[in-house]
Amino acid sequence: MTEAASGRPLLDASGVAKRFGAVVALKDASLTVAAGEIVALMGANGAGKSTFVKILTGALRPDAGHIHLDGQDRRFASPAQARRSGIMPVYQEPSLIPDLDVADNLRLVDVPVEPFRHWINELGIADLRLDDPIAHLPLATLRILDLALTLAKEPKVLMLDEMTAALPTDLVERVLTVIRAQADAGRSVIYISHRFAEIARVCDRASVLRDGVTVGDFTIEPGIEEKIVELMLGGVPTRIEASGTRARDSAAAAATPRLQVRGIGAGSKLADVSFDLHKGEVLGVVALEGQGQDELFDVLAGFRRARSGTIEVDGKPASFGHPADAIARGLTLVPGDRKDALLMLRSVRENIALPQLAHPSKWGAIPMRREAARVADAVERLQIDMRAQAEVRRLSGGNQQKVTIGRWVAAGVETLLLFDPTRGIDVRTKHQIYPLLRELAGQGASILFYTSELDEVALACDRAIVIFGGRVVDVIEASQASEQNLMRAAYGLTEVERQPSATEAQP
Amino acid sequence: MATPVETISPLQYVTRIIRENPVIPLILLLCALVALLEGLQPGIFNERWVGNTIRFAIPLAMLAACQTLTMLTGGIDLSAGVVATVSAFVVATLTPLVGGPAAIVLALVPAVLMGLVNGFGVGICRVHPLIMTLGTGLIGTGCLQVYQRYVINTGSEIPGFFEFLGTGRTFGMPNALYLFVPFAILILWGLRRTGFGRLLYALGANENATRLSGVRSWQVLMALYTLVGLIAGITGLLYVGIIRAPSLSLANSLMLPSVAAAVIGGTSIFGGRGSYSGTIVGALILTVLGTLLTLLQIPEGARRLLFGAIILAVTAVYVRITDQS
Amino acid sequence: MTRFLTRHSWSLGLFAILVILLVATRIIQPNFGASGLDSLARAALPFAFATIGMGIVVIAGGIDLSVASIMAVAGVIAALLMQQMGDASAGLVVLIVLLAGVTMGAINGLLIVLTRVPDIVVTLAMLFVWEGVALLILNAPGGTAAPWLRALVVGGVTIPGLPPELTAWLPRAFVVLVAFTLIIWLPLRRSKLGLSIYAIGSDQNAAFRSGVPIGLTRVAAYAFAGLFAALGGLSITLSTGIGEPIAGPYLLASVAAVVLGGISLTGGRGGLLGPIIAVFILRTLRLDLTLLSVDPNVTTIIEGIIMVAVVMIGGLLAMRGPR
Amino acid sequence: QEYTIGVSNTVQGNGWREEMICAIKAQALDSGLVSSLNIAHRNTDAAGQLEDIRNLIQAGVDAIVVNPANPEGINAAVKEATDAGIIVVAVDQAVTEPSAYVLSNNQEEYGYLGAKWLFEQIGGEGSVVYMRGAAGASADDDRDKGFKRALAEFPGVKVAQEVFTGWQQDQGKQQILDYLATGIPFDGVWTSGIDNVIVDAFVESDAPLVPIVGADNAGFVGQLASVDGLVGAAVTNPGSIGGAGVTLALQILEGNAPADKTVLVAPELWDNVSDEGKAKIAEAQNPNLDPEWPVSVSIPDFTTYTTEEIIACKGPGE
Ligand SMILES: Nc1ncnc2c1ncn2[C@@H]1O[C@H](COP(=O)(O)OP(=O)(O)OP(=O)(O)O)[C@@H](O)[C@H]1O
Ligand SMILES: Nc1ncnc2c1ncn2[C@@H]1O[C@H](COP(=O)(O)OP(=O)(O)OP(=O)(O)O)[C@@H](O)[C@H]1O
Ligand SMILES: [Mg+2]
Ligand SMILES: [Mg+2]
Repeated sequence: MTEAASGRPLLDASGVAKRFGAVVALKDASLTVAAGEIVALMGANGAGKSTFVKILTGALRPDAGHIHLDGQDRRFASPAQARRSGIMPVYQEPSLIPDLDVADNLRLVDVPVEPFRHWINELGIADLRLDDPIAHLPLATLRILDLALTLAKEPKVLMLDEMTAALPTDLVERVLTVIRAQADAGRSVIYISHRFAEIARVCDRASVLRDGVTVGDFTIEPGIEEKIVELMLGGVPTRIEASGTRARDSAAAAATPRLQVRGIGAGSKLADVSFDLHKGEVLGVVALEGQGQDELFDVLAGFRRARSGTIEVDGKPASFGHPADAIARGLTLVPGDRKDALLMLRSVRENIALPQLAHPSKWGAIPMRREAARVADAVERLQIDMRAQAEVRRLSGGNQQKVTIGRWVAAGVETLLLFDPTRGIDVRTKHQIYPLLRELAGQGASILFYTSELDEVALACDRAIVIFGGRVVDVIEASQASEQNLMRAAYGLTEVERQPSATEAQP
Repeated sequence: MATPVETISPLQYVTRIIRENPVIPLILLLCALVALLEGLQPGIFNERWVGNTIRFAIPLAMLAACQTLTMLTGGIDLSAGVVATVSAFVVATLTPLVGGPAAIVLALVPAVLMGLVNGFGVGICRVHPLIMTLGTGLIGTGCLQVYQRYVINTGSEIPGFFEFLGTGRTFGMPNALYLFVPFAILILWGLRRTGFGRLLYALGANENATRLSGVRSWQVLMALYTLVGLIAGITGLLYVGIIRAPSLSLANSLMLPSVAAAVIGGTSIFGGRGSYSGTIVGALILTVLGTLLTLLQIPEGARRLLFGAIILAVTAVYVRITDQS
Repeated sequence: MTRFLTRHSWSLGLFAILVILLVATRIIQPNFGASGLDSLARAALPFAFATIGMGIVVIAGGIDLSVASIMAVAGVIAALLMQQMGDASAGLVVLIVLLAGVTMGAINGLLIVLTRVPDIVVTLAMLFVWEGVALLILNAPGGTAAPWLRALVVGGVTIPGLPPELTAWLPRAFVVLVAFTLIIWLPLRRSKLGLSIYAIGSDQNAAFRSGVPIGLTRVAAYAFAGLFAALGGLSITLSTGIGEPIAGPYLLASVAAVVLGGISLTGGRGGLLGPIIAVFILRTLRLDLTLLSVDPNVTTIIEGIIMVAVVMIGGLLAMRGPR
Repeated sequence: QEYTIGVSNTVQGNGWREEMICAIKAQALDSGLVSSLNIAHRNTDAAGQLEDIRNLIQAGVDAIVVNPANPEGINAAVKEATDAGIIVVAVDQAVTEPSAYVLSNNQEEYGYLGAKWLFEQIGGEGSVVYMRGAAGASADDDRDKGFKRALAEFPGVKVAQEVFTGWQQDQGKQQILDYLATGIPFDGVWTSGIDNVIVDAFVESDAPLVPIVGADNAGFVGQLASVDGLVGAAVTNPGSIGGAGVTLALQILEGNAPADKTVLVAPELWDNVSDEGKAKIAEAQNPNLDPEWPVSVSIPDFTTYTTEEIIACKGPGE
């Protein structure tokens, strides 16, 4: 263990244990953080990070363990109590009240408006109105509001649980800058993320959790990543490499595309998007937050109707009034939020078999054997951890994600629409998912793959379209898909280059 | 990636068994209530009493099936009592006019119709089931009132088949079991082993996810509420066979107990969780509890107070041991 | 301005319906005037209080199936105490009754929090319990109500110094309703407790993480519901002059008015203005149907159809609006 | 001269009340003096009835026939009505407001008469099951007073079991079956009008019949004549009192107000033991009538409609 630079720890937790029913989430977790320090809490999916944060902030009661704050033994009965002691979290899920507007949310937690405004500006949300109802704001904005709210209360210890997972790159930058400044001002930060780049940039130390046990504590220095990953995963090789083979042949490209999208517009954000998705292709979609990608996926999946444009599937025009219509034409969606896709109270089997029962003709007796075989096959292919299979909510995040994909694998996938499927998933699971996508594509499936992590384009895609301002501004081949290129395009810079006259016309 | 607990104490073992078979504690409770009753009224636990208890628990359990099925999707059917009453009244007043079989068919028409309307409101107009079924219940009552004016002088007669089911006995057990046993098996099997049953759970667990999987929820809800209307109608026919006195409010008093039976039986009012076996035991518990309180020599106020308190206590204990929260 | 309009569009729509109904009443019965408004307001009083109580718990994400029973308990306590303690201490009786209402509501809330059984189940059980309590207090209608209290909700408002023609059309019962609602609800709504009530109804998890004391807030919401139910029960006793141990038809009516008034049954959304207007709409509707001497059985059907139709149309409108 | 008459009733959905409404309609039609009826007929409490009466006042009716939810709760509105010059006739139950006319079934006497017959029938010795109506209802309370009065006269009689049927057929049947199953012997049953299901319960469970007191509902009166070994008595409680109320209201409107504001209709008792009772029962048979309807569809001296007219249930203008 390395002792923190500034001496005595501000927060010191040790021997924390927590069990949910038969599953042990935490066995022996410990963590120290000193004033002015940023500590990364790392661990694979299901290692117990969120549970740990919840215990530290009083949202869950530990079964065992000690928490010392400023040298005093403390046990918080509620987040409210923890807050009063200066321990303030930004949880993995937004904590704002959806039906109240921003101002009421501030009053609810006694946050003064001025500092809040200051942080909102600092974090780069410009056009926020205090009478906007929370339910109408996009997820990324909510995450920022959560953070600003917390910062405005001047926390002693700030805990961020995967708060950058749903943020576009530009906002991540600002968040990192802000929390570094916080630490420099003498506050402590506990930072959870699956992204090494972020951790390397701002964290001083990293504490690694595996299967509910704290297995190591390192000072962040160049080259430490390898070691952390090894500890985190318990010895699985994880060099980040392009996986799988590109199976796209030029003949397929020439044939009728599986999906031909022309001039699709919807809502206020999606203006005019056109692209072709071929058989056997993984097409990446890259965009900053709120460029219309949500609407695009919703339209393709039949969740909302397009305002304009046409969709052709296998050369035949298609129009979807309901997800069932899209599924009938082979278009299936894995949404960004697992909670939208899973029956948390039901078993893995029921979740995977669900699409098979959708049509009224399938409402009769279930062919139990055939179903079991199908499900077993999907579980096998995705290596889903079946120990907590009776209720999906007891699975860890990564395994839940696999179940949402497994559902369509079991159903026989044709066109898969993946909306940020690796959000908040650990490296090992990610590296199980990429080859799977390649494999599915190799078997003739077409995959549209939106990702907020730019390095994934090179890892899993054949090509990527870049959407900015509701339009496709660039198409980049995988070989050219360096993060820099993608980033430039995502900020709409390439478009500007292509249309110099348009920019000149502006003052 | 967390480790399951390896060593299990006997207590934990018992807890786990109970958790996985939540009907067991209910059955134990039922036995305890019967024992208490026998203690208070020695000799009451005889064939005749058991038969009667089952006979009165059956319509309650059938009406509670309506609640269980709808509650699985996060709904409720407050019109079930009215539907049953309508069917019962219609069949009793039409039998003298058109004969038993035709009357049975005609009596089920309004039941299915009200179910369809409920399904339309809940499934297509997305009205909250509580308010939708409340409204159709009102409309149904009004229509029944209008209808009854035209059949004042027809007298009343119960179709022989339902009189046989309602009042007859075979080996001491009520003939209503001839209807109920197949019915219960069908529901139990249907919920576990049919696509429709699974979809009910799915809708209650997460409607959005169900939609995403290609399910058109309005289809499921329309079918569900229509089915439930039919079940309530059949319950009405059986009930009028048991009571043999059609009245304009015959089954209305079963309404709240039917919700209570489903809830005591462990069906979550928020959907996605529950089973019909629990509901059946719940109906039996309520029936025995009713007898117990009737035979206690206490003021009526105290009786109702106890009834409410016991329902609450049972549900609270049940929620604890099955860890639903 | 447009924001205000969209936010309150449902209430405004309801208000328009109410105005249309009142105009229709005037057309059907040209003599309809101050006394008509007065009887309308008096009839609406218990319904409105029940609806407000129900509205608060529904906003908090719950439901209270025991409102009508609590009203019965409050009514019989009031009638019995006023009989025993005499007219002079009627003011004290009112306080006792309100306190009893708060206590009953708080017991409901506490049981929900402590047993972790869903609201609808707990209050269903408590429906029987409070009904039993009412019967234990008074096993048949009886008791009295102090005449001076009864006079408080009868007739039009008279303000010293103003000519009576100016204020006489305004029913006192209506003023009482508005006064109690404003005195209790307005400060509550703006307070942190009020926000917390909305918060736990909107998203309980988020509220918990934001540091809202969930249990306490829920108990408070039910206690307020109990308070308004007690006001409802009291107003029944004042209008009838006796206490009735059997609960009136206020449960279903209040649920209906709450939903018609634009409070979402899933909690967190809506205000109390809409539901109160909805109560008046339902009362005026009954008046009009009586004035038109519509067949009473058809009246039931019409009331049911209107209730279902309005909510259905609301549902369809909501679907056509933003997703 | 044609009048409009308002009606207010607070229980919907039981045969007795439906008969009352039909009697009102039939009598109004038959009298030829009523141009329209304005009926408020729903399930509600006294407060709701206040609303209904005030609505009827707004509608400008000439007279109101009301079946009060309870004797005191609606006095305020009754006073307002009579102050406005409207004739108010309370039927079935009295109201204590002195400006109203009362044409009422005597509920206390109803309870007393049946109980006394029953206690005499069992020889003044033994135990009876006492099946009351709805807890907290004032009619039930009045009947209870009568029952208790009779009980006091027969010190040898005990109440084996007191239950509230809530005036619900299914409740009553289940309760008596439960009690039969206990095997505790008893000698008679007094019911508050939930009667034919009680006889059914005895017959279905092959229990030896005991004397049963019920009301003059068509179903029970039929059983009194047809069920082997049944000894019982029906106490009349005519729903047609509503029709009588219309007649009284019209008499007053026409200027023929009775000297006394209160007219009590005394209940009769028809047993199937005495010859006189048997004759009444035989005469009252009407197997076609809804079994929940009282067979006494008319009240001599008050109602003028025929049985066909009340069954047609049509009022003026329908
Ligand atoms: N309510 C619960 N009941 C049973 N088991 C649970 C429950 N919540 C979590 N677990 C289990 O505890 C373990 C730790 O879960 P936790 O969500 O804390 O992990 P995590 O580190 O946040 O992982 P991820 O990165 O996937 O979010 C997992 O194996 C999970 O299955
Ligand atoms: N108050 C609570 N009581 C019981 N269990 C809780 C409570 N709050 C959260 N949990 C459980 O803790 C677990 C961890 O939640 P979390 O949101 O971190 O999971 P996740 O979805 O796996 O996260 P990720 O986004 O990292 O994949 C969940 O399984 C959840 O059921
Ligand atoms: Mg996590
Ligand atoms: Mg997690």
